[in-house]
Amino acid sequence: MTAERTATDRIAGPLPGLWQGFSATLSRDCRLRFRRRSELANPLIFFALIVTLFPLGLAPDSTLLSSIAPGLLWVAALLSVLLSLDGLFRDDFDDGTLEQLLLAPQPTGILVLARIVAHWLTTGLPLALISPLLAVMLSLPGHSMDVLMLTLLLGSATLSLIGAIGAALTVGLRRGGVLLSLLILPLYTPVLIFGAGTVRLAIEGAPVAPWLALMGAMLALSLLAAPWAAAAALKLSLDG
Amino acid sequence: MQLETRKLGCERDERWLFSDLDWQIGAGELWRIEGPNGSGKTTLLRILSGQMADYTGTLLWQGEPLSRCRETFMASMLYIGHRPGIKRALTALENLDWYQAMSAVKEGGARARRDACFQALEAVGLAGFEETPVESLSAGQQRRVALARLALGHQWLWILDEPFTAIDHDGVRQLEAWMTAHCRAGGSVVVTSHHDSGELSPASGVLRNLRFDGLGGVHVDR
Amino acid sequence: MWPIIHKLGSPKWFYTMSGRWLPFLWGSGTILVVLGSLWGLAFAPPDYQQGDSFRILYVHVPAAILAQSCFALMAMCSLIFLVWRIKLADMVAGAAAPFGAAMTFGALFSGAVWGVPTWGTWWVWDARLTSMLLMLFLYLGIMALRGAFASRDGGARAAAILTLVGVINLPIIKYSVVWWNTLHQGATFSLTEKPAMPASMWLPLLLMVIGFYLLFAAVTVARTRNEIIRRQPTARWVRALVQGGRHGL
Amino acid sequence: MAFESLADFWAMNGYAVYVWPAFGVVLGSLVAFALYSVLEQRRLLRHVAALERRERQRPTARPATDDGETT
Repeated sequence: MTAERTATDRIAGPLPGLWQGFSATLSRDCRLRFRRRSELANPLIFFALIVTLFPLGLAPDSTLLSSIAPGLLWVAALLSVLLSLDGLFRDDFDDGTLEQLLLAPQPTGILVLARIVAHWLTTGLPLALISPLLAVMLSLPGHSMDVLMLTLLLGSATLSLIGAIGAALTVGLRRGGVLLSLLILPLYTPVLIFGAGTVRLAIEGAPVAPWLALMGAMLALSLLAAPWAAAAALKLSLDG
Repeated sequence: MQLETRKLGCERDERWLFSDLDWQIGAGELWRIEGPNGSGKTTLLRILSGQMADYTGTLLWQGEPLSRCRETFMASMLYIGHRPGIKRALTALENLDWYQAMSAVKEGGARARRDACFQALEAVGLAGFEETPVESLSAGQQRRVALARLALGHQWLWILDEPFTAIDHDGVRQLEAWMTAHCRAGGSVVVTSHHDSGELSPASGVLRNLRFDGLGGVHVDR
Repeated sequence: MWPIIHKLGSPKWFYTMSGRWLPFLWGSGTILVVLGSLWGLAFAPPDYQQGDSFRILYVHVPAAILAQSCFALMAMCSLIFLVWRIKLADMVAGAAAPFGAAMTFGALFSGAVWGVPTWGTWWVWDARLTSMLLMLFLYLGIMALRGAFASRDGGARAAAILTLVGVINLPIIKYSVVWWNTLHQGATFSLTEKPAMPASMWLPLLLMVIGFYLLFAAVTVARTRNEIIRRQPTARWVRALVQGGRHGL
Repeated sequence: MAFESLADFWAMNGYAVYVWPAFGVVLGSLVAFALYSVLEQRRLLRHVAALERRERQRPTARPATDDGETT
């Protein structure tokens, strides 16, 4: 262990790569999530539960159900994502890996983005993939299934990104759960409105491309801004 | 190669923990930070390691403000805090491999990275436990996983907050030996410790002290 | 640039300067609001469609305007606080938040009450009211987040970040709510969008709006001054203030 | 004046139940904020004065801090 040599190398030589840091963090996170398989299924179970409860609370009337299906599926997906947010940084905060993440030489925003991508891959993506199954149960017209999946894919990524800001702001607080929902829900409303609205338009047979593009724009905006805001929030959460 | 503070001060909620601290950490120096609880030891370490931007004065890394050379500084600094920074659900090897990926330049790809991790784990006496999930290791062993990062040996400056907690006698001896060797080889160490003496002998010739008096004053060995 | 900011950011300087302005702000604000209320309630002609219920406009509109202006002020202060670390900016943002929340609630309440004679129901998912409701949640979130932190500095920075995220989101929320409203063919009759109000109707409204702004300034300045004292009760100049008895108002 | 009599004014032509509560809540919150901030200032200044008295009575008093100019 010749510190002198390595030290000089570190200063003059190339720095660890951005992509190397991103992919290492992403693969570590996915591995962690798959190691806790029961937690992995939680958002999906919650999603299915809400969708099952609504017909029971209303009526088994397929015209009624199909008219509320877009909104219902979207609200259920949104709540499932919200439920999973609290754990996004909490464990890392407790065991100190969050501290080390912020100390890595790579820009913090990029590493936070890797965590968010891992979160989306294990919550938003599976939600979008199983949504047609539940949509069938709510008699959503078949021709709008692809639009439903597409809006959920785009929208849930936006939800993960915005939610990361809230999770980062509340990670240092002992009881941050309810507060997290209060902070995040107003910010989620545009995604919900455009997501569910686009599916409704698809049912009516109206053109949906502009609204899908708009959802893509929201995703792009949050992709640019949210990781950095979350990184700043994480820094202050560790300070406080 | 040094880290320097000029008129460094830190105020939390209208209370000054310390102020006007002029201090230089040069090559081959081992600094021990002493002081009563709540006097600002950990805060100082967190500022030095670039985690807290909430201070007055300037922090220079090789004569350059820290904010301007964050990347090179973070690549040459290793910080271990109260929390070990180890994922309990992952194995010791997986934990170390992540750190290696974050800090090391790609040299020979994933294979070389794993080899380095194996060697480091062996150096802290965890040979044979590489593939065990950390949560099934003992508290002392878990701490050793974190300390194995020192053996990966990339960083010039080590900042260690209470590294001796939960380690047995032999482990303490070994850690001391590493710290001294690191300094002899031109590295630097900043360490806080509740232990009075014994583990870090002044006879090594590298030890210096920085002492908080708990009333906002700081005394630096010259 | 820096010396000016430093001076503006000095709590002592702010306290002395604002002490001179505060009585004027209180006085003129109160006079304008009282005049505007009397004029609007008693002298403005009734609306040809809504009759005398339209007089709610004289509190609904100023409250709604103030709710938004207050958010804008908080966003500006948050930016200044995060970039230059001027604590005074944070104190202003913290002092303004409850007032903004109260104005948002006031606008919602008066809007709901106004809805009964106009739409025949307490609540309509009208675009304006809905985005107001979401803004109220944002206000509550910012205030709750600030209070949830053990360290004041931590809470201050968290609230600042959330305020900035919120201010980026507000136009998006507003746009989405308007789109949603037209999509669902909701109420087409809006409360306040009226063609060509006569001067006898909009002049009192103007008085009210200016008066609300002045009172908003007064309340924010007064609450900021209180916050300064609360944070530095041991500062020498605060002591001198108490001994000299120059409390100001 | 837009009303015939004072009674008419109070009745607001039947809209009294809507107009007065709306004015009451909004203007009332303005008054509440004004009162509260003034009362709070009194309380704080009394608190500072009490703090100072207590410290003067203690021989080992900590002196007042500097101007506390923290921007």
